[in-house]
Amino acid sequence: MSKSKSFLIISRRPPYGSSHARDALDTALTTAVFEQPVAILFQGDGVYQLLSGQEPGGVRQKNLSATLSALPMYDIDRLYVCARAMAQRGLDQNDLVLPVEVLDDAGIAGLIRNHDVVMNF
Amino acid sequence: MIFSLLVYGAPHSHQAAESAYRFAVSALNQGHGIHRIFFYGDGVHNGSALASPPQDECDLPARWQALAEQHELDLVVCIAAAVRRGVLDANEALRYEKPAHNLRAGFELSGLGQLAEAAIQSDRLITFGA
Amino acid sequence: MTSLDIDGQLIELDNEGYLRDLEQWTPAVAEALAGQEQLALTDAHWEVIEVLRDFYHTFEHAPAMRPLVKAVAQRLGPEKGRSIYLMKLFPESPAKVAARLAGLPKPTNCL
Amino acid sequence: MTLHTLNRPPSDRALLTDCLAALLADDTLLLLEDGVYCALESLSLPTGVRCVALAADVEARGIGSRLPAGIEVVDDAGFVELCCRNDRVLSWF
Repeated sequence: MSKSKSFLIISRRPPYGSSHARDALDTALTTAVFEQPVAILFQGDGVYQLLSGQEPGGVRQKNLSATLSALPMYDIDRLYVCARAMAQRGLDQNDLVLPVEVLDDAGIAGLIRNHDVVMNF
Repeated sequence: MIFSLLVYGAPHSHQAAESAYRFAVSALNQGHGIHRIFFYGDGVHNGSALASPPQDECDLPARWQALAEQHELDLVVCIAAAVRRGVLDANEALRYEKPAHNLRAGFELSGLGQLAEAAIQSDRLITFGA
Repeated sequence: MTSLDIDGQLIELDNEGYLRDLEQWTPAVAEALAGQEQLALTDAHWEVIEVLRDFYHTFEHAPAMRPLVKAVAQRLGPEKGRSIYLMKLFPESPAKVAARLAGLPKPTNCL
Repeated sequence: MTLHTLNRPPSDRALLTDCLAALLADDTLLLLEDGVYCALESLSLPTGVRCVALAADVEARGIGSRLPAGIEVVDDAGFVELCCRNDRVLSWF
Protein backbone atom coordinates (compact mmCIF):
# COMPACT_ATOMS: atom_id res chain seq x y z
CA MET A 1 0.00 0.00 0.00
CA SER A 2 1.44 3.34 -1.00
CA LYS A 3 0.19 5.54 1.83
CA SER A 4 1.14 4.95 5.43
CA LYS A 5 -0.52 6.27 8.55
CA SER A 6 0.27 5.85 12.20
CA PHE A 7 -2.43 4.02 14.18
CA LEU A 8 -3.19 4.23 17.89
CA ILE A 9 -5.63 1.70 19.28
CA ILE A 10 -7.09 2.48 22.69
CA SER A 11 -8.36 -0.64 24.41
CA ARG A 12 -10.57 0.27 27.38
CA ARG A 13 -12.60 -2.85 28.14
CA PRO A 14 -11.76 -5.80 30.35
CA PRO A 15 -11.35 -9.22 28.70
CA TYR A 16 -14.07 -11.91 28.39
CA GLY A 17 -17.16 -9.92 29.47
CA SER A 18 -17.66 -8.55 25.95
CA SER A 19 -15.98 -8.87 22.56
CA HIS A 20 -14.46 -5.36 22.68
CA ALA A 21 -11.01 -6.39 23.90
CA ARG A 22 -10.74 -9.18 21.32
CA ASP A 23 -11.93 -6.83 18.55
CA ALA A 24 -9.36 -4.20 19.53
CA LEU A 25 -6.61 -6.80 19.43
CA ASP A 26 -7.75 -8.25 16.08
CA THR A 27 -7.80 -4.73 14.64
CA ALA A 28 -4.25 -4.12 15.89
CA LEU A 29 -2.96 -7.40 14.43
CA THR A 30 -4.64 -6.82 11.07
CA THR A 31 -3.39 -3.25 10.82
CA ALA A 32 0.14 -4.48 11.53
CA VAL A 33 -0.19 -7.15 8.82
CA PHE A 34 -1.03 -4.23 6.50
CA GLU A 35 2.39 -2.88 7.44
CA GLN A 36 1.16 0.23 9.22
CA PRO A 37 2.83 1.37 12.46
CA VAL A 38 0.54 0.48 15.37
CA ALA A 39 0.65 1.46 19.04
CA ILE A 40 -1.78 0.24 21.70
CA LEU A 41 -2.86 2.12 24.82
CA PHE A 42 -4.55 0.10 27.58
CA GLN A 43 -6.76 2.37 29.60
CA GLY A 44 -9.46 1.99 32.27
CA ASP A 45 -10.48 -1.63 32.80
CA GLY A 46 -8.53 -2.45 29.62
CA VAL A 47 -5.40 -2.82 31.79
CA TYR A 48 -6.94 -6.04 33.16
CA GLN A 49 -6.31 -7.61 29.73
CA LEU A 50 -2.61 -7.65 30.57
CA LEU A 51 -2.94 -9.33 33.94
CA SER A 52 -1.01 -12.61 34.16
CA GLY A 53 -2.65 -15.82 35.31
CA GLN A 54 -5.73 -15.74 33.05
CA GLU A 55 -7.37 -19.16 32.60
CA PRO A 56 -10.56 -18.65 30.61
CA GLY A 57 -11.18 -22.33 29.80
CA GLY A 58 -14.02 -22.43 32.31
CA VAL A 59 -15.87 -19.65 30.49
CA ARG A 60 -15.15 -21.36 27.15
CA GLN A 61 -13.12 -18.55 25.70
CA LYS A 62 -9.65 -18.29 24.27
CA ASN A 63 -6.93 -16.77 26.42
CA LEU A 64 -6.71 -13.11 25.44
CA SER A 65 -3.39 -12.63 27.21
CA ALA A 66 -1.94 -15.47 25.10
CA THR A 67 -2.84 -13.60 21.92
CA LEU A 68 -1.51 -10.37 23.45
CA SER A 69 1.80 -12.14 23.98
CA ALA A 70 2.02 -12.49 20.18
CA LEU A 71 2.16 -8.71 19.66
CA PRO A 72 5.96 -8.70 19.29
CA MET A 73 5.59 -11.32 16.50
CA TYR A 74 3.58 -8.69 14.62
CA ASP A 75 6.20 -6.01 15.37
CA ILE A 76 3.79 -4.20 17.65
CA ASP A 77 6.12 -3.13 20.42
CA ARG A 78 4.81 0.28 21.40
CA LEU A 79 2.48 -0.69 24.25
CA TYR A 80 1.29 1.89 26.75
CA VAL A 81 -0.80 1.78 29.90
CA CYS A 82 -2.58 4.61 31.66
CA ALA A 83 -0.83 5.44 34.97
CA ARG A 84 -4.13 6.34 36.66
CA ALA A 85 -5.73 3.06 35.61
CA MET A 86 -2.81 1.08 37.04
CA ALA A 87 -2.67 3.03 40.30
CA GLN A 88 -6.44 2.85 40.89
CA ARG A 89 -6.29 -0.93 40.51
CA GLY A 90 -3.15 -1.39 42.57
CA LEU A 91 -1.27 -2.87 39.62
CA ASP A 92 2.33 -2.53 38.59
CA GLN A 93 4.51 -3.82 35.77
CA ASN A 94 5.20 -7.11 37.62
CA ASP A 95 1.54 -8.06 37.39
CA LEU A 96 1.50 -7.87 33.59
CA VAL A 97 2.27 -10.38 30.82
CA LEU A 98 4.13 -7.88 28.62
CA PRO A 99 6.49 -4.96 29.16
CA VAL A 100 4.61 -1.68 28.78
CA GLU A 101 5.32 2.01 29.10
CA VAL A 102 3.30 3.84 31.76
CA LEU A 103 1.91 7.20 30.65
CA ASP A 104 0.38 10.00 32.72
CA ASP A 105 -2.52 12.11 31.41
CA ALA A 106 -0.27 14.58 29.62
CA GLY A 107 1.59 11.68 28.00
CA ILE A 108 -1.68 10.16 26.77
CA ALA A 109 -2.94 13.47 25.38
CA GLY A 110 0.36 13.86 23.53
CA LEU A 111 0.19 10.28 22.26
CA ILE A 112 -3.24 10.92 20.72
CA ARG A 113 -1.97 14.04 18.96
CA ASN A 114 0.98 12.10 17.57
CA HIS A 115 -1.10 9.56 15.64
CA ASP A 116 -3.01 9.96 12.40
CA VAL A 117 -5.76 7.46 13.21
CA VAL A 118 -6.96 6.79 16.75
CA MET A 119 -9.43 3.96 17.30
CA ASN A 120 -11.14 3.34 20.62
CA PHE A 121 -12.62 -0.01 21.65
CA MET B 1 -13.11 15.39 2.14
CA ILE B 2 -13.20 11.57 2.10
CA PHE B 3 -14.74 9.87 5.12
CA SER B 4 -14.93 6.28 6.25
CA LEU B 5 -17.23 5.21 9.07
CA LEU B 6 -16.87 2.39 11.57
CA VAL B 7 -20.18 1.21 13.02
CA TYR B 8 -20.08 -0.90 16.13
CA GLY B 9 -23.73 -1.07 17.21
CA ALA B 10 -26.62 -3.26 16.06
CA PRO B 11 -29.77 -1.48 14.89
CA HIS B 12 -32.40 -1.19 17.60
CA SER B 13 -30.14 -2.31 20.50
CA HIS B 14 -28.05 0.85 20.33
CA GLN B 15 -28.28 4.29 18.78
CA ALA B 16 -24.81 4.16 17.19
CA ALA B 17 -25.92 2.83 13.81
CA GLU B 18 -28.66 5.47 13.46
CA SER B 19 -26.14 8.21 14.32
CA ALA B 20 -23.80 6.84 11.67
CA TYR B 21 -26.58 6.79 9.09
CA ARG B 22 -27.48 10.44 9.77
CA PHE B 23 -23.80 11.38 9.59
CA ALA B 24 -23.43 9.63 6.23
CA VAL B 25 -26.47 11.41 4.80
CA SER B 26 -25.25 14.77 6.06
CA ALA B 27 -21.73 14.26 4.72
CA LEU B 28 -23.06 13.23 1.29
CA ASN B 29 -25.42 16.23 1.26
CA GLN B 30 -22.42 18.50 1.80
CA GLY B 31 -20.67 16.97 -1.20
CA HIS B 32 -18.14 14.91 0.74
CA GLY B 33 -17.18 11.40 -0.36
CA ILE B 34 -17.59 8.22 1.66
CA HIS B 35 -14.92 5.66 0.90
CA ARG B 36 -16.40 2.85 2.98
CA ILE B 37 -18.74 2.09 5.87
CA PHE B 38 -17.39 -0.80 7.91
CA PHE B 39 -19.68 -2.74 10.25
CA TYR B 40 -17.91 -4.48 13.12
CA GLY B 41 -18.92 -6.24 16.35
CA ASP B 42 -22.69 -6.23 16.80
CA GLY B 43 -22.79 -3.69 13.97
CA VAL B 44 -22.85 -6.66 11.57
CA HIS B 45 -26.61 -6.94 12.20
CA ASN B 46 -27.06 -3.78 10.10
CA GLY B 47 -26.43 -6.08 7.14
CA SER B 48 -29.23 -8.52 7.88
CA ALA B 49 -31.86 -8.99 5.18
CA LEU B 50 -34.23 -10.41 7.78
CA ALA B 51 -34.56 -7.49 10.24
CA SER B 52 -38.29 -6.80 10.45
CA PRO B 53 -39.15 -3.79 12.61
CA PRO B 54 -42.81 -2.68 12.89
CA GLN B 55 -44.00 -0.37 10.06
CA ASP B 56 -43.94 2.71 12.28
CA GLU B 57 -40.29 2.22 13.28
CA CYS B 58 -37.08 2.92 11.40
CA ASP B 59 -35.85 0.04 9.22
CA LEU B 60 -32.17 0.87 9.30
CA PRO B 61 -30.86 -2.06 7.21
CA ALA B 62 -33.30 -1.10 4.43
CA ARG B 63 -32.19 2.54 4.68
CA TRP B 64 -28.52 1.59 4.40
CA GLN B 65 -29.31 -0.46 1.32
CA ALA B 66 -31.24 2.41 -0.31
CA LEU B 67 -28.47 4.91 0.53
CA ALA B 68 -25.87 2.55 -0.89
CA GLU B 69 -27.83 2.15 -4.13
CA GLN B 70 -28.29 5.90 -4.46
CA HIS B 71 -24.64 6.82 -3.81
CA GLU B 72 -22.81 3.58 -4.76
CA LEU B 73 -21.53 3.20 -1.21
CA ASP B 74 -19.18 0.43 -0.16
CA LEU B 75 -20.93 -1.22 2.81
CA VAL B 76 -18.58 -3.84 4.26
CA VAL B 77 -19.56 -6.22 7.05
CA CYS B 78 -16.66 -7.77 8.97
CA ILE B 79 -16.68 -11.40 7.88
CA ALA B 80 -15.29 -12.88 11.09
CA ALA B 81 -17.70 -10.91 13.30
CA ALA B 82 -20.61 -11.67 10.95
CA VAL B 83 -20.29 -15.44 10.56
CA ARG B 84 -19.96 -15.80 14.35
CA ARG B 85 -23.26 -13.92 14.77
CA GLY B 86 -25.11 -15.65 11.96
CA VAL B 87 -24.95 -13.03 9.20
CA LEU B 88 -23.87 -15.01 6.13
CA ASP B 89 -23.81 -14.58 2.38
CA ALA B 90 -24.37 -17.46 -0.03
CA ASN B 91 -20.68 -18.30 -0.17
CA GLU B 92 -20.17 -18.47 3.61
CA ALA B 93 -23.39 -20.46 4.02
CA LEU B 94 -21.82 -22.99 1.68
CA ARG B 95 -18.45 -22.90 3.49
CA TYR B 96 -20.04 -23.50 6.87
CA GLU B 97 -22.73 -25.85 5.54
CA LYS B 98 -25.64 -23.72 6.76
CA PRO B 99 -29.18 -24.05 5.40
CA ALA B 100 -29.71 -20.35 4.58
CA HIS B 101 -28.01 -17.02 4.06
CA ASN B 102 -29.21 -13.57 5.04
CA LEU B 103 -26.79 -10.85 3.98
CA ARG B 104 -28.78 -7.94 2.57
CA ALA B 105 -28.24 -6.75 -1.00
CA GLY B 106 -25.91 -3.77 -1.06
CA PHE B 107 -23.66 -5.19 1.68
CA GLU B 108 -20.63 -7.43 1.30
CA LEU B 109 -18.69 -9.59 3.73
CA SER B 110 -14.98 -8.92 3.87
CA GLY B 111 -12.03 -8.98 6.22
CA LEU B 112 -10.81 -6.55 8.87
CA GLY B 113 -8.14 -5.54 6.40
CA GLN B 114 -10.86 -3.47 4.74
CA LEU B 115 -11.08 -1.39 7.92
CA ALA B 116 -7.33 -0.77 7.92
CA GLU B 117 -7.43 0.06 4.21
CA ALA B 118 -10.35 2.46 4.74
CA ALA B 119 -8.49 4.27 7.52
CA ILE B 120 -5.43 4.62 5.29
CA GLN B 121 -7.29 5.82 2.20
CA SER B 122 -9.70 8.23 3.89
CA ASP B 123 -9.08 11.70 5.29
CA ARG B 124 -11.06 10.85 8.43
CA LEU B 125 -12.30 7.67 10.08
CA ILE B 126 -15.30 8.26 12.34
CA THR B 127 -16.23 5.54 14.85
CA PHE B 128 -19.81 5.13 16.02
CA GLY B 129 -19.21 3.03 19.10
CA ALA B 130 -21.51 0.91 21.23
CA MET C 1 -19.01 -34.75 3.06
CA THR C 2 -15.59 -36.31 2.78
CA SER C 3 -13.60 -38.23 5.30
CA LEU C 4 -10.19 -39.79 5.77
CA ASP C 5 -9.68 -43.42 6.62
CA ILE C 6 -6.68 -43.60 8.96
CA ASP C 7 -6.03 -47.23 9.90
CA GLY C 8 -9.74 -47.93 9.98
CA GLN C 9 -10.62 -44.80 11.95
CA LEU C 10 -12.90 -42.43 10.07
CA ILE C 11 -11.85 -38.76 10.32
CA GLU C 12 -14.57 -36.40 9.12
CA LEU C 13 -13.73 -33.35 7.05
CA ASP C 14 -15.91 -30.38 6.20
CA ASN C 15 -16.65 -29.38 2.60
CA GLU C 16 -13.38 -27.45 2.37
CA GLY C 17 -11.30 -30.30 3.68
CA TYR C 18 -10.75 -29.00 7.23
CA LEU C 19 -11.04 -31.33 10.22
CA ARG C 20 -14.43 -31.16 11.87
CA ASP C 21 -12.89 -32.16 15.19
CA LEU C 22 -9.44 -30.64 15.72
CA GLU C 23 -8.76 -33.14 18.53
CA GLN C 24 -8.51 -35.90 15.91
CA TRP C 25 -5.31 -34.50 14.42
CA THR C 26 -2.32 -36.86 14.31
CA PRO C 27 0.78 -36.86 12.10
CA ALA C 28 -0.91 -39.60 10.04
CA VAL C 29 -3.87 -37.25 9.47
CA ALA C 30 -1.45 -34.56 8.25
CA GLU C 31 0.11 -37.07 5.80
CA ALA C 32 -3.33 -37.97 4.46
CA LEU C 33 -4.38 -34.31 4.11
CA ALA C 34 -1.11 -33.58 2.30
CA GLY C 35 -1.83 -36.48 -0.05
CA GLN C 36 -5.04 -34.70 -1.08
CA GLU C 37 -2.90 -31.71 -2.12
CA GLN C 38 -0.44 -33.94 -3.99
CA LEU C 39 2.17 -33.06 -1.40
CA ALA C 40 4.61 -35.56 0.07
CA LEU C 41 5.67 -34.31 3.49
CA THR C 42 9.41 -34.13 4.01
CA ASP C 43 11.36 -33.11 7.11
CA ALA C 44 11.34 -29.56 5.73
CA HIS C 45 7.53 -29.59 5.74
CA TRP C 46 7.31 -31.16 9.17
CA GLU C 47 9.51 -28.60 10.91
CA VAL C 48 7.27 -25.81 9.59
CA ILE C 49 4.14 -27.69 10.68
CA GLU C 50 5.71 -28.01 14.15
CA VAL C 51 6.39 -24.25 14.27
CA LEU C 52 2.80 -23.61 13.26
CA ARG C 53 1.35 -25.92 15.91
CA ASP C 54 3.60 -24.38 18.57
CA PHE C 55 2.56 -20.88 17.50
CA TYR C 56 -1.09 -21.86 17.77
CA HIS C 57 -0.71 -23.42 21.19
CA THR C 58 1.33 -20.52 22.57
CA PHE C 59 -0.62 -17.61 21.11
CA GLU C 60 -4.04 -19.25 20.60
CA HIS C 61 -4.53 -18.19 17.01
CA ALA C 62 -3.28 -19.27 13.60
CA PRO C 63 -0.76 -16.71 12.32
CA ALA C 64 -1.03 -14.63 9.17
CA MET C 65 1.86 -14.91 6.72
CA ARG C 66 4.06 -12.23 8.27
CA PRO C 67 4.15 -13.53 11.85
CA LEU C 68 4.49 -17.09 10.46
CA VAL C 69 7.62 -16.04 8.58
CA LYS C 70 8.96 -14.41 11.75
CA ALA C 71 8.22 -17.49 13.85
CA VAL C 72 9.94 -19.75 11.30
CA ALA C 73 12.95 -17.41 11.22
CA GLN C 74 13.21 -17.48 15.02
CA ARG C 75 13.01 -21.26 15.24
CA LEU C 76 14.62 -22.50 12.02
CA GLY C 77 16.93 -19.64 11.10
CA PRO C 78 16.79 -16.70 8.68
CA GLU C 79 17.39 -18.91 5.59
CA LYS C 80 14.04 -20.60 6.12
CA GLY C 81 12.24 -17.61 7.58
CA ARG C 82 11.38 -16.21 4.18
CA SER C 83 8.07 -16.27 2.36
CA ILE C 84 9.67 -17.65 -0.82
CA TYR C 85 10.91 -20.68 1.07
CA LEU C 86 7.48 -21.30 2.58
CA MET C 87 5.76 -20.80 -0.79
CA LYS C 88 7.92 -23.57 -2.25
CA LEU C 89 6.98 -25.98 0.52
CA PHE C 90 3.28 -25.10 0.65
CA PRO C 91 2.33 -23.68 -2.75
CA GLU C 92 -0.14 -20.83 -3.24
CA SER C 93 -0.95 -19.86 0.35
CA PRO C 94 1.50 -21.24 2.92
CA ALA C 95 -0.30 -19.85 6.00
CA LYS C 96 -3.55 -21.42 4.81
CA VAL C 97 -2.29 -24.73 3.41
CA ALA C 98 0.10 -25.44 6.27
CA ALA C 99 -2.60 -24.52 8.81
CA ARG C 100 -4.97 -27.11 7.29
CA LEU C 101 -2.31 -29.79 7.42
CA ALA C 102 -1.35 -28.78 10.95
CA GLY C 103 -4.92 -29.24 12.13
CA LEU C 104 -5.57 -25.57 13.00
CA PRO C 105 -9.05 -24.02 12.72
CA LYS C 106 -10.39 -22.99 9.34
CA PRO C 107 -9.38 -19.37 8.69
CA THR C 108 -12.17 -16.77 8.84
CA ASN C 109 -10.95 -15.09 5.63
CA CYS C 110 -10.37 -12.07 7.76
CA LEU C 111 -7.54 -10.37 5.90
CA MET D 1 -6.46 19.34 16.92
CA THR D 2 -8.73 16.47 17.80
CA LEU D 3 -12.50 16.12 17.76
CA HIS D 4 -13.52 13.89 20.67
CA THR D 5 -17.01 12.40 20.64
CA LEU D 6 -18.63 10.93 23.75
CA ASN D 7 -21.87 8.92 23.68
CA ARG D 8 -22.23 7.62 27.25
CA PRO D 9 -24.05 9.30 30.15
CA PRO D 10 -22.07 10.89 33.03
CA SER D 11 -22.74 7.85 35.22
CA ASP D 12 -19.98 6.17 33.21
CA ARG D 13 -17.53 8.11 35.36
CA ALA D 14 -14.34 6.33 34.28
CA LEU D 15 -15.03 7.01 30.60
CA LEU D 16 -15.85 10.68 31.20
CA THR D 17 -12.75 11.14 33.36
CA ASP D 18 -10.44 9.58 30.76
CA CYS D 19 -12.05 11.58 27.98
CA LEU D 20 -11.71 14.90 29.84
CA ALA D 21 -8.10 14.07 30.76
CA ALA D 22 -7.25 13.54 27.08
CA LEU D 23 -8.45 17.01 25.97
CA LEU D 24 -5.88 19.58 24.92
CA ALA D 25 -6.33 23.25 24.05
CA ASP D 26 -7.98 23.69 20.62
CA ASP D 27 -9.68 20.26 20.86
CA THR D 28 -13.46 20.01 20.61
CA LEU D 29 -15.68 17.71 22.65
CA LEU D 30 -18.90 16.67 20.88
CA LEU D 31 -21.56 15.07 23.06
CA LEU D 32 -24.00 12.78 21.26
CA GLU D 33 -26.56 10.06 22.05
CA ASP D 34 -26.63 9.52 25.85
CA GLY D 35 -23.48 11.62 26.06
CA VAL D 36 -25.59 14.80 25.84
CA TYR D 37 -26.54 14.25 29.51
CA CYS D 38 -22.91 15.05 30.37
CA ALA D 39 -23.69 18.62 29.33
CA LEU D 40 -25.95 18.91 32.39
CA GLU D 41 -23.01 18.37 34.74
CA SER D 42 -20.57 21.17 35.34
CA LEU D 43 -17.76 19.71 33.26
CA SER D 44 -14.31 21.01 34.08
CA LEU D 45 -12.85 21.51 30.61
CA PRO D 46 -9.29 22.66 30.01
CA THR D 47 -9.07 26.23 28.70
CA GLY D 48 -9.38 26.50 24.95
CA VAL D 49 -11.60 23.41 24.64
CA ARG D 50 -14.95 23.88 22.97
CA CYS D 51 -17.88 21.70 24.05
CA VAL D 52 -20.83 21.07 21.73
CA ALA D 53 -23.88 18.81 21.85
CA LEU D 54 -25.68 17.21 18.91
CA ALA D 55 -29.04 18.89 18.30
CA ALA D 56 -31.15 15.82 17.48
CA ASP D 57 -29.99 14.05 20.64
CA VAL D 58 -30.58 17.13 22.83
CA GLU D 59 -34.10 17.52 21.44
CA ALA D 60 -34.88 13.81 21.69
CA ARG D 61 -34.10 13.88 25.39
CA GLY D 62 -35.89 17.14 26.16
CA ILE D 63 -32.90 18.84 27.74
CA GLY D 64 -32.51 21.86 25.44
CA SER D 65 -33.70 24.36 28.03
CA ARG D 66 -31.50 22.85 30.72
CA LEU D 67 -28.18 23.19 28.89
CA PRO D 68 -25.70 25.51 30.62
CA ALA D 69 -24.50 28.61 28.77
CA GLY D 70 -21.11 27.27 27.71
CA ILE D 71 -22.53 24.41 25.62
CA GLU D 72 -23.20 25.05 21.94
CA VAL D 73 -25.68 22.94 19.99
CA VAL D 74 -24.74 21.77 16.47
CA ASP D 75 -26.82 19.91 13.91
CA ASP D 76 -25.65 16.92 11.85
CA ALA D 77 -24.07 19.23 9.27
CA GLY D 78 -22.15 20.90 12.09
CA PHE D 79 -20.89 17.49 13.22
CA VAL D 80 -19.55 16.82 9.71
CA GLU D 81 -17.92 20.26 9.61
CA LEU D 82 -16.20 19.62 12.95
CA CYS D 83 -14.78 16.36 11.56
CA CYS D 84 -13.33 18.30 8.63
CA ARG D 85 -11.87 21.04 10.80
CA ASN D 86 -10.02 18.68 13.17
CA ASP D 87 -7.09 16.44 12.27
CA ARG D 88 -8.59 13.27 13.74
CA VAL D 89 -11.76 12.09 15.40
CA LEU D 90 -11.60 10.00 18.56
CA SER D 91 -14.80 8.38 19.83
CA TRP D 92 -15.22 7.62 23.51
CA PHE D 93 -17.86 4.96 24.17
